[in-house]
Amino acid sequence: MANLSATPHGSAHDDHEHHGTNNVFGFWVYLMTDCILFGTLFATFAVMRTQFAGGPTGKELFELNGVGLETALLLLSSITFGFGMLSAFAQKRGAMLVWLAITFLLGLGFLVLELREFANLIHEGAGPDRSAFLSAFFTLVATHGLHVTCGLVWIAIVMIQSFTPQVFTTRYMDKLQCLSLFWHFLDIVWICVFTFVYLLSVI
Amino acid sequence: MINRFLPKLRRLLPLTPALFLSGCTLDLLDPRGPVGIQNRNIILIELAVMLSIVIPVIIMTLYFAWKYRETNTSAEYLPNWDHSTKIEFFVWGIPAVVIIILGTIALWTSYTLDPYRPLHSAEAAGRKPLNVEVVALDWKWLFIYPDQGIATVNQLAVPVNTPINFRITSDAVMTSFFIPRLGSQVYAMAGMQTQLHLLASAPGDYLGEAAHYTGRGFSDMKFRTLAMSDDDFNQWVDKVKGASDSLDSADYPQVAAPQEAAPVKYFAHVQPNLFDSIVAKYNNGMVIDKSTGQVMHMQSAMSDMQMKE
Amino acid sequence: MLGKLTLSAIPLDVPILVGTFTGVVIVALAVLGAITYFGKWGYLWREWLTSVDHKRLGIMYIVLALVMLFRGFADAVMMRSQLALAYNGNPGYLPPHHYDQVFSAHGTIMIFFMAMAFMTGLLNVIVPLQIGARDVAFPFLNSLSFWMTTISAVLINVSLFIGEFAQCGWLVYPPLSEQQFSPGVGVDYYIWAVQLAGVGTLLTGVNFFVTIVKMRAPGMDWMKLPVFTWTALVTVVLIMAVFPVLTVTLGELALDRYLGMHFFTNDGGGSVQLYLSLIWTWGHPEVYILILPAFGVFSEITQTFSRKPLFGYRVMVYATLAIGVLSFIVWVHHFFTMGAGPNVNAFFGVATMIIAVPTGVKIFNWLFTMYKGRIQLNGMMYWVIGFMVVFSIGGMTGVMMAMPAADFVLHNSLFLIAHFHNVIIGGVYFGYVAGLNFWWPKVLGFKMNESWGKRAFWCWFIGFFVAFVPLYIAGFEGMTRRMNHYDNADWHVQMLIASGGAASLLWVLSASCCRSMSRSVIAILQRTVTSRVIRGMHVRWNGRCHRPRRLTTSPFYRTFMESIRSIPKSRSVVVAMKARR
Amino acid sequence: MSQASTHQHEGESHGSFASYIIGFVLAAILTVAAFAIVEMHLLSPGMTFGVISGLAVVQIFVHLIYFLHMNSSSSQSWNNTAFAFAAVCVLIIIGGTIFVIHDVGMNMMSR
Repeated sequence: MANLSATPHGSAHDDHEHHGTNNVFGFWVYLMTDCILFGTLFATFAVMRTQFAGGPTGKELFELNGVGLETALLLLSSITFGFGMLSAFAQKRGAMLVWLAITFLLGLGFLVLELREFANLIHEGAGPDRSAFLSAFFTLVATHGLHVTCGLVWIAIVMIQSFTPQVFTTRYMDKLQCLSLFWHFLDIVWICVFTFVYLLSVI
Repeated sequence: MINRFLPKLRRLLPLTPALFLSGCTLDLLDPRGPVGIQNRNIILIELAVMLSIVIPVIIMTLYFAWKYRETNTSAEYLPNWDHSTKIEFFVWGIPAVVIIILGTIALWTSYTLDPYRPLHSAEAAGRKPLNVEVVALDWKWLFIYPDQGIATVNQLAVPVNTPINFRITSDAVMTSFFIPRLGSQVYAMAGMQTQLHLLASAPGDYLGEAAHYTGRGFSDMKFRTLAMSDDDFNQWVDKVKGASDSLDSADYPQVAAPQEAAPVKYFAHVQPNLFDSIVAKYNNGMVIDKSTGQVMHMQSAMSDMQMKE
Repeated sequence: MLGKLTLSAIPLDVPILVGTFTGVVIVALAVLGAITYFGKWGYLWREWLTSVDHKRLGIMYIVLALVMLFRGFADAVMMRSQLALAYNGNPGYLPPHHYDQVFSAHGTIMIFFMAMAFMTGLLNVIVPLQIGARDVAFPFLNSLSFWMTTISAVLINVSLFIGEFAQCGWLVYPPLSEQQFSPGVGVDYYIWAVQLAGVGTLLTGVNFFVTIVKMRAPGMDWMKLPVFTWTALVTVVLIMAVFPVLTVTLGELALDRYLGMHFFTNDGGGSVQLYLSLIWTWGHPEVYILILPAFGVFSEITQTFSRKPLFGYRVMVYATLAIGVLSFIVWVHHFFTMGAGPNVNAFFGVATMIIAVPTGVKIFNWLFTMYKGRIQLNGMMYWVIGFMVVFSIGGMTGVMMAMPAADFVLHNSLFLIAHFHNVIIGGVYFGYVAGLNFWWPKVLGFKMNESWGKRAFWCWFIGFFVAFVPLYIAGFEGMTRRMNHYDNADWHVQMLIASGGAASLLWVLSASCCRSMSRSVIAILQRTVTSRVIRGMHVRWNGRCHRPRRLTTSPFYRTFMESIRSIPKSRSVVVAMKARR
Repeated sequence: MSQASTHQHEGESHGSFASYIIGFVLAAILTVAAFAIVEMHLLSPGMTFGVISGLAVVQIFVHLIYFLHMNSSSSQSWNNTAFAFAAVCVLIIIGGTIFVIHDVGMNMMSR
């Protein structure tokens, strides 16, 4: 998204138009619309959460241990990303790369766990086409997973770009800040996912 | 000439919007049942209240535009005047008062005219309600009379002055069950049971429609509503009972198959609980009983029907 | 799942479509030939198609909107003529398969590609100029939004010639739009087109929100913001709030169709009600997204040509905000008859009625802006006055339908159709056309033809009543919408009047439209308009407005220094306005 | 260019090592608490729902403050406004949808 919003006019007269801040603010506003998108998915799930159509219920399907592990990975990745940001602000490229790499691996681990969970469910015959409940579950969780995937790609791009002369320019830092917002935002969405999807289903 | 038309015009005065089309029947403004009459009254009250504010606004618009036109230099011109607390007060106050009046009516009538609400006054008059189960199909209507044990396609007969309790579902797409001259409509949806309570106060042959678009055969998805006296109704029931066809879960898939402009059809006998089976089909074989609120299993009937499909 | 189209999907057996296709090809060849002949390809590519300038994008949006208006209008004329013919056994000339596509396409095109595109075009041209910004916050994103909208529009029009369009109405209600009942490609075309356009609009919303919040010229406080920009702000906020809902809803429908999920299916626990609820959570604010900028245009025009400041500017702003907030909690009035209980219906019914209060306040404010003014009764004021008359009636019927007990008989009838055309033509369309007229000199450097403008107004004004009052009456006669044929003599009378009126008067409009377009083209050619020439010409309406920069034309790529220079002037205007009060 | 970045972001807080650690610890406690309550069946279902929802809301704010560095400074006011707006929208959408669909479901005696 940061790539899209970069203005082709360059930053010749940024002083008055605050392009730098606008990028971060614009991305924040975009995230808010994303937040509403997730809200709608949660609304769908809330309506569908008892529509099992004779199929398996959440209580039968969900394993909280796996979910707990996913949560731990994502939460850890949040602070490792935060440390990466601190290194970036201190303009320490090496430290930043290390933290970003750790974040990337944690995110990847999360994704692998999630895909494994999906594969197991589908294998057990509890795929998204089994019941409305499972449709809503898969769509909501997979949308979050898709966002995480985008985040991983973005982290990779930022890491590669750090080897170019662009590193630590205003635009680069803007991009990093947007990514930071994005990554932490995903964590917030995950709080709602594990609370209202997993925990609530097994009560 | 004028004399000949005047009485006619006067009679149609309540129908102001249609004044210039005095030849037509406005079904909604000329209802044949207490529900429709209440619908109509609400519409007319609303129209009157709203016109009392809309007409002055339109007149003021045209008058101001004319009075303060550029060429009329004798009119007062206040180039900087853009605020007046007094006017602001009325500007908020008048719409607010109108909306308070109409909002109160809306609140009240949402409850009194709730389609789920039985017509107690008619029942109190000693008329036992008639139960009719309605199934919207592609593209026809199936009416089941559970108490009489009969069913029809695309024809609904009801005795006058008897409250009719409809239970409505669909075994195809979503649509809306609507008899304009009797009043309110309500949606028909697969797996759902909606309810509607109507009453015909005069005998007649009224149009019944699918008010919500259903696809290819939509325009012909309509039925006649025959409101008749008790005797006529009993005769009609006997006539249906004399028909050669009957309807059970084995025949049902044929009846439910998509068909455009379906002709009227009578079924002398209908399998009990067919309606519940149709609802249960989409609810994992379960249906909630209307009177007790308990969940009933319709497993066997359902599996029968699904096999046939 | 993508392999549904084969060669047989091209409807060679439908003469109407083959004729249309031939016509489109001829026009396209003529346009392409003309571009080649005049050697404008490079110019077109560099200066327009790849442009990120908000004024150029705005113009392209409006051109797209006008082309789509033509398409949607052709659909409308086909529907009216079909209904005039298809009476008492006569099948008319459009079989249901074709007719159902026509009305679905009409609604989709008019809302997403006519009204939305027109609105975004006006926002693009005007908002940055009104707030003294050089461009929008993210110009490239702006261009991306435009091309997403355009590609969607092309997609919908391609469906005319390859495959088919949805036959489920403009909001493709399930379960009719599910795989089970609509296995064809029509609904897929709809989903892809609307999804793309929706995301484009969402990005536009983010873009303009940031622009208005962060890029106002120094000194332009919120209460000095021009009214049009205020309405634009509320509109983009609503866009951001509800377009994600549209994305999710259509996405879920797509998942149902492609992956066999059960969101809105009959079986598997799906819930049609959820689709209705979600789509209208988007759909109702959507109509306010369309109407609010039109309200802004009316405010600007009324104050300019009444030669008075807008009456109750603050109140106008608060009313706009109130409409924005309230529009978010009224969506159930689109399905009172779904079978919800009286609690739900009463709540949403009353909430709907309350919206009429701020809307009524706005009408009164325009009224008192004219009061004791010196009104220049030109074409634009005609649109305003016509709007106030038509919209009052539309508002009245709207309040009537907001009452659940009345909606139980009016819902899904032609009364409903008449009502929303009443507000959309009388409000949205009148507003946008008036706005185009008003800002035309700003864009192109010369005024539109006045007498043709008035003629166009009278055609639309009278044509509207002739075409839609019969529909109100047909609604009272119990005629439902989307019928293909019927056998009721009373309805036939209304259908004849409506189609006669619509066809004759609205076609006069197209003539006048063509006429004024051709005049514009002539004018452009005569003046050999280049940006330098435009820059030299300054057209002013004699207005007193809340606008920092007056209506001078604005050159493309206005340099940054010029923007700076205009700011002190703009501030002095505002200060002078305050002093005079 | 390095000056540019410091100049650009002055007035916005980036947090510190300590603030991230505090945030992490708080978030971890809240998460573990939620899981524990559910896994150990400490409360009745209704109570559990209320408590874990409360924990989730608290944790969201922990994340916002310690990870996203939301604060009440004037430079952030628009970010906060946007967030509040989105939150209200989400509440209306979820609340409204549940209200309508639940009512309809009850009324239609379905499922």
